[in-house]
Amino acid sequence: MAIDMQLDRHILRRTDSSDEEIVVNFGPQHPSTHGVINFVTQTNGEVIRRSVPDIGYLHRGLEKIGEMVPYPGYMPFTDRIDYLAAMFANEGYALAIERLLGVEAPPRAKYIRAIAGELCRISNHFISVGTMATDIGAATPLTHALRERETVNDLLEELCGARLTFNYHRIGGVAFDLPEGWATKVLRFLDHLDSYIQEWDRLITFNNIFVRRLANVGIITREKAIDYGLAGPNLRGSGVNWDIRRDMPYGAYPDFEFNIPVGTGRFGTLGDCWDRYFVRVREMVESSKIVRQALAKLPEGEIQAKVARKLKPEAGEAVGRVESARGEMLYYAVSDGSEKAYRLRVRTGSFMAMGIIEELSPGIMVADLIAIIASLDVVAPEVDR
Amino acid sequence: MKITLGLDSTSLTRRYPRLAILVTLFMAFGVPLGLYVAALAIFPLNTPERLNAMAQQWFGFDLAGSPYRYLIYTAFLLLVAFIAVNYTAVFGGVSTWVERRVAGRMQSRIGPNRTGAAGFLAWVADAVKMVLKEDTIPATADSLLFRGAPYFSMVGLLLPFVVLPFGESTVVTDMNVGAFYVTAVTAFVVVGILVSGWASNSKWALFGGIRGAAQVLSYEIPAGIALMVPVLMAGTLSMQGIVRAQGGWPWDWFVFQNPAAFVAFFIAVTSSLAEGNRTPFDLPEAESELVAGYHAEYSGFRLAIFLMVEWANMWIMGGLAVTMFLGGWQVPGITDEMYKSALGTGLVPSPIWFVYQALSMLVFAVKTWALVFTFIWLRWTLPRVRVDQMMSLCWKYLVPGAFLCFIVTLLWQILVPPVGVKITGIVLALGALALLVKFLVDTRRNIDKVKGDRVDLSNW
Amino acid sequence: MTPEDLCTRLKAQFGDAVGALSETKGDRFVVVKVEKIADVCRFLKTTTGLEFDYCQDITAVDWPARKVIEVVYHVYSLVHRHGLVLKAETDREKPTIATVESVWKAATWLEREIYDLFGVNFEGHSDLRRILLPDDWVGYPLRKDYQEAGGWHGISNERPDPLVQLSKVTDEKRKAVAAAAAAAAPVAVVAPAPAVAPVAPAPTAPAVAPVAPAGPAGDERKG
Amino acid sequence: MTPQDLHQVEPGTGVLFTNTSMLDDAINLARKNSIHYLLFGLACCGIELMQTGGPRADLDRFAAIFRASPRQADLMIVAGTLTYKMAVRTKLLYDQMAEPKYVLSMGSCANCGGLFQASYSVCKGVDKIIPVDVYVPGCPPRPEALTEGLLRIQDIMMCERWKTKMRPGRVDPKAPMMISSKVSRVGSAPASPAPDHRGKAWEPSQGSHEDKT
Repeated sequence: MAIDMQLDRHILRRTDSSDEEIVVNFGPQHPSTHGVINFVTQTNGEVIRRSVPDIGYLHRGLEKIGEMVPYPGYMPFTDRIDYLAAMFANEGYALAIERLLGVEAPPRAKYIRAIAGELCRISNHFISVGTMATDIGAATPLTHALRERETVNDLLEELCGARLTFNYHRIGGVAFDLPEGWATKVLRFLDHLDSYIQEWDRLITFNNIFVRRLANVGIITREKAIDYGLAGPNLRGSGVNWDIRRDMPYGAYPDFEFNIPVGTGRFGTLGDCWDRYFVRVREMVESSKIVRQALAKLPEGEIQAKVARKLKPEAGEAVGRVESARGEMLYYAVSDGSEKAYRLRVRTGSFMAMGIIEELSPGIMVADLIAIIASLDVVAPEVDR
Repeated sequence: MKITLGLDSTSLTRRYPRLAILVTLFMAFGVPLGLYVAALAIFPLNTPERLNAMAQQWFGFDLAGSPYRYLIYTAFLLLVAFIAVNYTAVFGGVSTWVERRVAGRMQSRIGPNRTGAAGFLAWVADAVKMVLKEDTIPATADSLLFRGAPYFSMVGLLLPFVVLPFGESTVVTDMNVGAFYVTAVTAFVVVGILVSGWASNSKWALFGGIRGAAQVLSYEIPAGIALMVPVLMAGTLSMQGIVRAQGGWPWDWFVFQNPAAFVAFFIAVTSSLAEGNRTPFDLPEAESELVAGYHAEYSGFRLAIFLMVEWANMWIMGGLAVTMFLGGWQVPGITDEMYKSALGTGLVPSPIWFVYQALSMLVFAVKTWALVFTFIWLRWTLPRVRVDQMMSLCWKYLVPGAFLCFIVTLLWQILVPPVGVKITGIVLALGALALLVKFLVDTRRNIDKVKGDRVDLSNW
Repeated sequence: MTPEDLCTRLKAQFGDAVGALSETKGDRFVVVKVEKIADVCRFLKTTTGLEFDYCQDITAVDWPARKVIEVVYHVYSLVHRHGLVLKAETDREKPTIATVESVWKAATWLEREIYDLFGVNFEGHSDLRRILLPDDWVGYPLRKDYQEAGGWHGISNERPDPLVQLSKVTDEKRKAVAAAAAAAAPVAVVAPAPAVAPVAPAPTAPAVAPVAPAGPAGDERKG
Repeated sequence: MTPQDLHQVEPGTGVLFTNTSMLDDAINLARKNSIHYLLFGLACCGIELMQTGGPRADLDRFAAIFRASPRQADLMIVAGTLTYKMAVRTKLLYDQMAEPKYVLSMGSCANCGGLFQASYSVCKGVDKIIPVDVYVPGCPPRPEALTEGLLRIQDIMMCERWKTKMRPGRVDPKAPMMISSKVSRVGSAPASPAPDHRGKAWEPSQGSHEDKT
């Protein structure tokens, strides 16, 4: 079993290499490459000459599987596309197939989708900001984030029976209705959350070392962010006020009032790592707002639209967009009239975010590369699929 | 399929319920206490005159005249070294357990609680396992240097124990250049780090080794200058002399006796954090950047040595700060005259003298443990600084600050009369106390700010 | 602008290189001649009033029946908040299309992925190599006629199906039980089973019965 | 002596009181109480691995902490889907670990390819690359299940022989040791409402491990 170690070739082929420079493989097994991603990095001492991401270590052929299984059977696989924010992956797929079928989820289902999605966003952002702190070197915030996340996991598990891979959405609705007394538990947690975010800020967000490590590091200008197709918090961290939930409304989001946090360059330049980090912290507060409103005016009624047992959409194609925790998640489904998708394409935010790292890498230090990776909040299966 | 072997630890404790408790208590208190008692018994006797006298009086043997006397002196020195080494190892292990429990509490986890009572034996298990683990040497490594590197660090850890005073007279030897000697020999640790980083022939290890060399060598300078401040105030380089120049009560400590010393204390502690590779200066082994830093390629016994050095260094860091700034072993209310009178003229000192000694050792240990706890606390709270920030902090702020403290202390010693020193001591001590109280109150208030049911999983 | 306006605008610029807006269900798209796609994209990006600055997605669809590979562009304008879906059909035998890397940087990785999974060759791409699969991978997986190589670098891709094994085990158990029952049957008709247990004619049969499941029971773990 | 015989040995008889056995048990107790596991999260299971090291199911209670360097790790927890591209690296990591080393395959993907058996790029089980000691089912397994798997690893460690370097606890990769069905039920994430853990002690699936803070 020959181990192919021609990784250096890719990077050295395109750079001038001198004797002082060494090529280091960040990963695939490295504490702070989130998941198995390899960064072939050419460094001159502590200063990075360039760093080329080498992905695909978790390429599971999910798009091919989408052509093998019938439409409803693909829902569990969408969980694995983004296991940290599986609700959005479910919802995006459901939306795409619903547009293909021409059905629409009943209002109660839409509200439940919003509630579950925003809770999932909270749990995802806890992991995101927690690992960010860990990569910067503070060990404690991650465990506190995990502690809070356990509560969200309990709530979501009570809702759909799984802690991580929910498989909760159905084409044309959701699987289960809210359990008894679930809403009060959620509200109790949200009360705790809103005050806990302040403690989180005291603990790490405004920590002097933390801010100095992140401010003015990995600056992504507005134009560059758009040009590279960044999405979600990475895009908003660069000052682009763009959120699918508001600008391409879907589900129940038109009924809610919420702000869209945008990077301001508060401690450094607009679009640096701290902006992206802080956007995520603020988004947790906004998500809790949305969940409160949704629980307040949750309509009665069905949670599942009438769809055939065997789904056979007529030939055509449709796009389902959701604002996932990592930005716009785009499902592109092509149907040929059979009960399996002819082609299923998933466009994820992490994949686009990985594309910009090589652009950001020259001239930064090794520790900054870690900060940039963490601030872009890439997740391996979303990159590789 | 459940494997039922009789000597599973759980079944052991089930059959002999008190066994784990007893073993734990023995390891937790018996071993350190035994070491302390041994030190208390051996250290004061360990002078040629006393040995000669004892040999003369008890055995009627003229040791001073015998040709083998140096062998005997050396044997006693080896005995002392044995005690010191064992104390180092035990402290290193116990501090790892303390660190894991404290970290667990801070992270609302539990920390080890299966291995012995309250998981205290975890460090023993770690030691045994690592000693018996395969000792891998990478094929491309420089074998000789790779094997030798841990021992440089070991030497750098052990040499300061020669002059570190554990108590009024429990010190191996009271060099008249003690402070200078300590700053000199602690640099041995970085030799081990650099050699291991280079010899591993691994890029991560190389990063770690170079970082460690740059960091430790840079921070030697502010640390050394800051340690000169108490030397100026005491007028001697001997550690015991510096401790004797201070008093038992806080306002008699050097740290409070002039503002410059107050600043110098923090400079010294910060620098020693950097020299000990503790967060926020743990760049040589930055887990999230360099996989394990300079000891990334080490396994088994050599890794155990590195880890022991890392944790036992906290005792050196804390003990040095305590000796230089926080009054060392000085017990409030016990003066040098009392020590001398209790010592008496007899061959074996009176029991009360031993009580005084034990008290002084206790005071020193308590102060040092307090500082060690602070180091642990910082490690699990603060993020890590970047390399350039670490360097700029050293050269732009700490070095000039240390020089400033040095000069201010000179002027202070010349200009300020003793009464002014006394007043300053009281004022600064009270100020420090007020700061501490304010900190605790704010902490309490911040904790209460979090509404809702905070899930504290540490007590599950 | 609506897709219709955009389509007419493109037609006015490029003539018959731009097809009509599709009438299919779901999202409607515009088919562009493959050699014109780069120009169309640059036009969409640079023309004031259009400013398609945001390349949301580039992907491909394989149509063996029509012997083409469609390259699909989802582009959007954050300035004017309008989007468009472009398609360009390349020959399936030797698919080749001009890169739009110079228009949107986002296209760099998206086109690499298409090259990796479909084998579409993007002319003028700065760094066209496999991105997800190993460099020495054979074939383009997302093509409809892709055949698995069966393992890679000596790692076989077969694995016994645990369900099949389990069913085998249960069958053997059932057989063993049936055998035991058959052995005990002639006695059982005479009298209730427990009473005649000592009188049972075939001592081997009960001895076999408990043993038979024991072996498979061991295998059961292997599944 | 086959592993099975050794497992049936009762306390106080046979091999336990040969001249080296007490020493063996002391060594094994030390090993099982200081398991440093390799930080090796591949996919979804990696998140549950994080959660298991986190506050609720705290692996540090068993004095098991993570190490980022394979040289310093005793246990490799293969958590997640193993692709062919990653398989060669996994083999390399396993070879870098120092003996005695153990492998815990976490989740269906690592056990057998799981949900992605049909995929063209997924290695059907990590035991095609390296020998596996304990398989933890589930997709992903709950922290309780992973904890149970760690306890099974400890059991394997408890029946080792220092003198002969014999590893009777390890069954050969062809016939891997499965953890008990009770745990596999826990592992496969039942669709039941989550118990309200607040205030109550979390009970692992074995009664003999109550928390002592």
